[in-house]
Amino acid sequence: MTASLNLWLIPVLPLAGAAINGFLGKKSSRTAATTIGLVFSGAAFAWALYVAARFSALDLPYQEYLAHWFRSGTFSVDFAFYLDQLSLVMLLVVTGVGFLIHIYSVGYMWEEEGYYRFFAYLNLFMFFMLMLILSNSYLGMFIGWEGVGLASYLLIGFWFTKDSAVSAGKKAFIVTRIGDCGFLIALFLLVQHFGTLNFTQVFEQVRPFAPENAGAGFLTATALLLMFGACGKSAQLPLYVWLPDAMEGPTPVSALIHAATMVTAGVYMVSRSHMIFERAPIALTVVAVIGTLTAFFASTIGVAQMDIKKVLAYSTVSQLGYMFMACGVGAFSAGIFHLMTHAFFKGLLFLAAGSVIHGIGGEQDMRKMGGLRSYIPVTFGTMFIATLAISGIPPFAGFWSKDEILWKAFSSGPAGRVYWLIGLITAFITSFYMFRLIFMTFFGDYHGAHVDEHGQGSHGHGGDSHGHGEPHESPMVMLVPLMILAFLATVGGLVGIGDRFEHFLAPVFGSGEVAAAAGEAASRGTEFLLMGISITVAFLGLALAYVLYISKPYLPQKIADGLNGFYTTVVNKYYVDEIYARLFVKPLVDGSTRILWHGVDQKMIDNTVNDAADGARKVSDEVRHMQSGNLRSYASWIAAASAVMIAYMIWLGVGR
Amino acid sequence: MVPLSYYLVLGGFLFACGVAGFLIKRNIITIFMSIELMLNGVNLSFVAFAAHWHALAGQIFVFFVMVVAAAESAVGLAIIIAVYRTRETLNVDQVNLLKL
Amino acid sequence: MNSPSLDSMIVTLVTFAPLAGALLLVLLPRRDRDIRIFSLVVSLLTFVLSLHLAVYFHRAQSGFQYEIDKPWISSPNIHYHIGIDGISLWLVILTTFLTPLCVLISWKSVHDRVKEFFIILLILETALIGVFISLDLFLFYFFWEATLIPMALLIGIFGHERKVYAAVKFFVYTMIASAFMLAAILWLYAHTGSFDFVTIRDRVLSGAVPGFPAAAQWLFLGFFIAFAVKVPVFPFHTWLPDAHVEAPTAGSVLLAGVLLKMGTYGMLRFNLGLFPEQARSNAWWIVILALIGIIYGALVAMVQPNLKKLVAYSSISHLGFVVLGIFSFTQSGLNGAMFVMLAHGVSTGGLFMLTGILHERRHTYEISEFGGLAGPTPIYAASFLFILLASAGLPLLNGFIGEFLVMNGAFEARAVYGVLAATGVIWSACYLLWMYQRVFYGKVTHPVNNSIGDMDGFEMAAVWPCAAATLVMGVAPILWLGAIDPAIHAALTPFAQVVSKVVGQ
Amino acid sequence: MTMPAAFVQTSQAIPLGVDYIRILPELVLSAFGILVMVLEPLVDERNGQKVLGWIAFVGTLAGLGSTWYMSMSPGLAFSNMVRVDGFSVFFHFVIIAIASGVILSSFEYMAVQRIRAGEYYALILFGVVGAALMSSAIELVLIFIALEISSISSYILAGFRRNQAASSEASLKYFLLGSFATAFFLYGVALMFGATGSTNIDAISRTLAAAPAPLLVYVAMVLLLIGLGFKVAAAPLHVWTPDVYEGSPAPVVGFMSTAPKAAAFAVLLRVVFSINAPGRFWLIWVAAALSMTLGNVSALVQNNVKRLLAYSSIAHAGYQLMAFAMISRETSGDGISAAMFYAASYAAMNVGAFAVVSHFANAGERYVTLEDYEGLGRSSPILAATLTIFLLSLIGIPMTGGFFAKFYVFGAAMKAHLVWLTVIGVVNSAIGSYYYLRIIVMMYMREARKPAPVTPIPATLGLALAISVLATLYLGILPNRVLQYAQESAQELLAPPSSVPAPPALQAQTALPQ
Amino acid sequence: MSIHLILFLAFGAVCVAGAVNLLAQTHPINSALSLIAVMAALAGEYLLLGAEFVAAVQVIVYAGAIMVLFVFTIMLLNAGVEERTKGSRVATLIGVPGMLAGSILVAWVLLRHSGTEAVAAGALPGDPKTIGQLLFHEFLLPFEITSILILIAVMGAVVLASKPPTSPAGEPAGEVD
Repeated sequence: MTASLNLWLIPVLPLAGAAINGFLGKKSSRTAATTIGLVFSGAAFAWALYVAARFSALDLPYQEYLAHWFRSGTFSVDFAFYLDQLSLVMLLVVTGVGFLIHIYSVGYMWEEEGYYRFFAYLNLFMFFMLMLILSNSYLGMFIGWEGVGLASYLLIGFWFTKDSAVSAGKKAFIVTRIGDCGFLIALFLLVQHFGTLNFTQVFEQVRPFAPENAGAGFLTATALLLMFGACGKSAQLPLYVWLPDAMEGPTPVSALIHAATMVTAGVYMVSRSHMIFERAPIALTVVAVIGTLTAFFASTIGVAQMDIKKVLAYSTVSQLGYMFMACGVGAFSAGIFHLMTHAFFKGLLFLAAGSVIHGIGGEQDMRKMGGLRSYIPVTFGTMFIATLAISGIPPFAGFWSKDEILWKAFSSGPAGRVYWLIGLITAFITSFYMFRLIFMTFFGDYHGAHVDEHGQGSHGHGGDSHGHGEPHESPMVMLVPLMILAFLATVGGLVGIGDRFEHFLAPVFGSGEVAAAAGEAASRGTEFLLMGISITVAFLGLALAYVLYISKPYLPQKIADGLNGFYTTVVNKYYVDEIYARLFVKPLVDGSTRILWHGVDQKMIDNTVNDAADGARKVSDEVRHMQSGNLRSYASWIAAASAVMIAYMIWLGVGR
Repeated sequence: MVPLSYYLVLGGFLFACGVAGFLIKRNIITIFMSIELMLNGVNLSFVAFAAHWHALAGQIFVFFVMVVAAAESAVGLAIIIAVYRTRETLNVDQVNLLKL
Repeated sequence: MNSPSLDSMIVTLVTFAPLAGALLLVLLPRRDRDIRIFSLVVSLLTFVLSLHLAVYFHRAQSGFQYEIDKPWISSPNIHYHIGIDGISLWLVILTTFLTPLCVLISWKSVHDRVKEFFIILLILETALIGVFISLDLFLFYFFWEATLIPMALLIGIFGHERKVYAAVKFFVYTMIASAFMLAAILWLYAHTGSFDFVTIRDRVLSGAVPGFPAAAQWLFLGFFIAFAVKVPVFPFHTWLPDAHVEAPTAGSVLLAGVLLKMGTYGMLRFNLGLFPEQARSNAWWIVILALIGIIYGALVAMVQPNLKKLVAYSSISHLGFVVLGIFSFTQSGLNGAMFVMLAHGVSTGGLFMLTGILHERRHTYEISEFGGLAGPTPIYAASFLFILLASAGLPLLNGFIGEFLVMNGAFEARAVYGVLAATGVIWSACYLLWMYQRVFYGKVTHPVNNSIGDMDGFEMAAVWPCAAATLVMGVAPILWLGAIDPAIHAALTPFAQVVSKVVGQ
Repeated sequence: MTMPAAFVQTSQAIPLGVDYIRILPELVLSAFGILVMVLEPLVDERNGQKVLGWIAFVGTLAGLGSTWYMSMSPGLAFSNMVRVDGFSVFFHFVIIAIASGVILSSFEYMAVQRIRAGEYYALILFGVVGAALMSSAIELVLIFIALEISSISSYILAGFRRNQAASSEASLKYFLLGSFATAFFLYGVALMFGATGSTNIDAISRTLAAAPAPLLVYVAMVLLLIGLGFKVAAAPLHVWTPDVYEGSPAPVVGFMSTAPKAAAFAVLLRVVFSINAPGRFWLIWVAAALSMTLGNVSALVQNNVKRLLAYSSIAHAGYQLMAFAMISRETSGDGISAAMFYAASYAAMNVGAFAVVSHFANAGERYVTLEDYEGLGRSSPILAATLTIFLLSLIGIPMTGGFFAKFYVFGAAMKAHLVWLTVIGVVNSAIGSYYYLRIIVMMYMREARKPAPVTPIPATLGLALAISVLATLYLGILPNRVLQYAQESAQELLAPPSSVPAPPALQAQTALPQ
Repeated sequence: MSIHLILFLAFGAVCVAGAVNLLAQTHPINSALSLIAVMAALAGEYLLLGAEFVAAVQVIVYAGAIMVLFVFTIMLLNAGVEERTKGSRVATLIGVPGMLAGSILVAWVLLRHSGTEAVAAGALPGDPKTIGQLLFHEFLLPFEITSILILIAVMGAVVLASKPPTSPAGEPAGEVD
């Protein structure tokens, strides 16, 4: 093994930042807090770059043992790190985008009180996210897994006086925890069979397994459970509900956690476990189906949303669906590729949206926007690039990765064709609602109120409201990250040209590409054909959006009225939240209160106990009436007792 | 020649009468008398057994019983007087302040 | 290796130091401040002494260490037989660790009958330690009963509104339960002629006890009932919420932190140690009770309007994990159970201190009375969140390791156990976060809450050691497990034999 | 006709010096009793009380000393009427110690209640003579007389607060029922005499060991058990206890709930174990179970502390009776020693408890309800603490004599395979804890609504309390020596009787023609 | 039918009659008188059993001294006819039946025990001399101890029967506490 890289520094640096800001931040000035936050996250990024620089010289996978964590019998877990192409990509994305968003936050959060807290949380998130990426065992991953959940809980609920925000944070934590439950069980299965959770060891032992084509075996079970966990983190059906609500958090948080990094943890985990999934075809199919459905489903909701961040949130969900689809068809590298590009453009979209919101004083409803492009050109430009990227218009990043996925799906056998079709439709819808967003926000004329009534928390966006009328461009510290990301969103996809990215990851997914390789055989012609189709679809979406929101602005209302029932359903996100509330939450709370607590606990058990006590007292009150106080009664008791005793004794004596 | 059992049964009968008296008489003094009756019953059995075993000890016991009875009666009657002082009654059914 | 003389003395020293302190305290004049300082010193001293145990403990070996076996009463043949192994070691230290904190947390909150309070507290500490170190069944029962009165007094004298009800309920409930254990102990004595745990165990396991097979089931139940009520296992738990709600903070801390562990410790030591076969044959329903406890406790906790009740029910849920782990008969499960005991002791102890702090300020535990506290009292809120996360089983904090091991062990024993237990992860998140939201987040609903002060020095000094402990235990559990693992392994050996027997038949 | 059998027997038995040594405590105590009586008219009403008290106390100390001296020369005395062995010495110690404790705790009471001290102390001393003699007598008639001595003196003591209707009523009930029960006992003696031709316990046991017991013996035995069961307040013969304890003066209750009871238990032990009483098992089993349950259950709702303690003493009689259910010879040893130890520790805690009660009750015993005890923990911490210790001992909490006594009794019972009886016992002791706890609750956990005046504790009472506390703790923490002594003397008791002349029955046959 | 038996039956009849009468009479004085009759008759029975001395003492001490004491007390408290109050249901429902059953059983046992074995009149000379011998040798201890008993009795009588002192401060006499 080559000289140590001290990988442990990468997660620990942000942790240190978090600690310092957390403990001392309250006293210290904003500048100090800023410096701490930026320096430590930046240092992590720098170290990640250094690692990347030395990467080629390493023999992979590179592992680094730090310390024992715990041991029980033969089963033991260490603090140790694991670096290969996959984790390198993640590492760079996370630290890079993370660092940018740190910078952006300086501007965005400057006037919040609890500013230091925000940076502490962000750094804490970085720590856990990096643990998740770099750990060499499932349990180490689980540390980060849970930790990012915590960080997102704290950050969503950053404006803790705002009930909606707090509830959203709680919801996010709990819903993801439901997924974690599955994850845990998967881990138990692994421990039971392999006695370890260390990646290398597990995969070593998995390798000999034959794919469980016939029926579901233990690998299928494990894979499905892992996927359930991933569904929680990566907001897939049926556990996606928390992500839209999570938009209650400050926009940088939405950008970092709920677009770029954390939500992709599920994808990372699935691809990390490709060794298992590849041997569990059924599980793979499930992944693909869920991914596809989520992609489509979420996009349809996105169409009808009016809150700018909600639109982005649903688009995130649907993009994550794409990544799952990719994993599902065994095109893990494609999934990761999209993960990366998505990190760029979706991060950018959120930051830009944040800049918009920031610019008009906390307004998020697109109906109150419009015509902003003249006020905030930079924001508009960057956001437009991102939109092009996400809609899959070449040569922007999104195009390459999404197209890769669609192609892989198409070429992965008959079922794949279906995925491809749905994916295509989704692409269409995506480009439609994204341009809808652009048009509603930046074109037309400004519907927002100029007076300074906004802010004051009257519009949800709790803290950052400034008493000024005109929409205004954000400060440089916010725009620079936008530009950088815009650049990445533009060129980021080029690394995928000619499958360079895929080959880079090949050592990890190696055999994973079998299915794809088969596709490779199918002529390049089809690939280009499909490429053409998807581009057309993207432009169709653009066109439709243009028609509806620029040329004939009255149409949408008509259409909405036309299919009113359905429309309202969509606007209300198919009432999924309501259904969940009705199905799970309410019964649980009421049941626990009425049946368990009042019914069982108090009425049944405790009353039994107390009744026993009262019963004893009653009996006592009866018994002591034997003491009537009358002498002759007492004598009678004695006489009767003696009679009985005598009789017994005589019976005994005679019997003998 | 009188069978031993006759004496014993007579003694037993007296004892039983004593018990019965204790149970059914209301007047404290009478109740006390019934106790004496019981003791007499016992005495008779003692003497009878003494004759039966030719053991003079049996008769000695009777003396002791008598002494005890005497002492008891002295104390007992004193107690009865004390009770009468505080309660102005000799009816045992009305001497039931202490109960439950 | 240090001098054997000290080695043989040290456990006794640790055990009776607090008692000695209490006796001295009786003589001290009623100057509250001196009394507080004195008892703090005594408890800290005890803690330091107890650290000696941990430091010089031979982790690798499984048997009892620092053992003393002196005849106490010749007939019945009772010995002063004490000693500790990897299981009891940490429970002793947990006790000595929590007591100083109890002194600190009571520094300001107890102002009436201060002398009595600290006397009782110290006596209680001795009794608690005694329970864990006794290797003689008589001695064990002796200390076991000895814990009752001080705790009952703590609740009854220094408690809140319905203190008497709670105290009497607690006392009579546990007293009746332990009566059965006494009967069982006596049976063992009558048939083995000894109260010595090791002797009895060897006799029993070698099948040298006449009439044992017939009675074993009853004996097992006799012990189990006593422990189950103490733990408390599901249907016997209703005394716990009452006791906690009425108890003073220090009382709750020791009650949840240590007293409940007496039950689980007993199961581990005696129900498994003496009756492996019965333990096996009864495991199925005990495990079911444990699982009910986990889920039921969590669900009921979720809907509690009373902060302290909520924590109390959460204890029921956590202790359910312990019982589950114990009766999974797997290395992982038992290690986990032990670790949960310790973790729960620290974290729940901390939570009770924190609720106590709130009660100091507002004299109520009603959640509805609070809200938005994170604003006025940030430090308090942060500390609360930290310990709460530990209790919610967040990795790198102490709650996680134990629960993970327990669930893993349960899963090993039977998958469905593990699966059901794993749902506990969700529940704990539900009730804890919801509670935290209602208490600390949102706007301040009751103006009076704006003016309540943040934690003061004593309170920090009491709570932060707990927080630190949760972190250390979560990051370096190996320090604890290193000693626990061999002991558990030894405790499980008879089960291997049982299996082989079963196979043999 | 030839020389009657009587002479054959009397030929030996001229009492020697050693005979008197073997009843030395009784002699000493009676001497002091008489001394007190004689001095009573000479001293004046007020502070004379104390003098007499001190004399009586010294008398008990002398009694203890002489007991020790007596223990030097064990053996039979007065032609097999008295046996001095470890057993009787043990009970002498217990009983006389009780007396000294009670006397110490009575000083103040005498003054407060305006009771004429002379008779009081004299009666206590005489009562002790009777009780002590009961424990060493092995001749049923002598036992009967001793029993009467102790009983009659306690009848009188019960009625000592004469201007109190309750007191004289208690006295009357105790007296009438007592004599009633004694009559049964006496009848039992008579029948036993008739069945075996002797009233000497050793002789009887020999005869019964020799031949299968005739039916008459069964009846005799049950009558004896009834008489003694009454004295020890064993259900269902316990009915007198609550009323008498409630009505009698508190210190007297402290006395008669311990000393005569201990003596009666001593006799019961001799009767049950020396005469290996036939067919006793189920009688005692049921009596024990019944006493425990009735006592505990009916105590649950009592509000008068004296009455509550009365019920508790019934319950404790039940626990103690468990020790009598042993039948096999090897377990009997444990049974006896358990019962002995129990008597000792029960004496320690009960005397103490009643000392506190009698002090707190104040003039005319006005404060005896639970409500009066509210907030005692504040108004008089020492009193409350001591009472708490005694109550804990009565509950059976570790480090107290009560705990170990119970533990030992249950252990013995379990050893004799009385599993169910033991279970009943342990459950009972758990339930019983409730009502003792109520007092503790009142003292510490309630604030006084109408505070009862607490007079400062006089030195003598303090001494008495200190002694009983120490005794309670000693028996709880270092019971070893007492236990060993009890066990040894138990073995003595079980040892087959030696050096006893053939029962007159046999001689009579030989001595007489026809 | 020997003379002994006739005498026995005669005295026995008196005893039984007296005992029954004791129960039947409602005025204590009558009960007392019938008790005296019983005792006198018993003295006769003792004579039949050859216990002359016992018989004598029975008449002197028992029928004489003790009963006089009774009568005296009755007069002192001029106890009237007792009214049959219904104080105790237990007595009639449990006590009396129990008593009857018990006594019948015992009687049966007594008969079964000694059957028809007869005792010779004067089989055992209970003359004062022998009795005195026995009393002062074998039964010396009980004999002496009884003195204590009597002492107690005297003292008790004095304490209880004498007029009580004025009740202590603030204590209403006769109050139940």
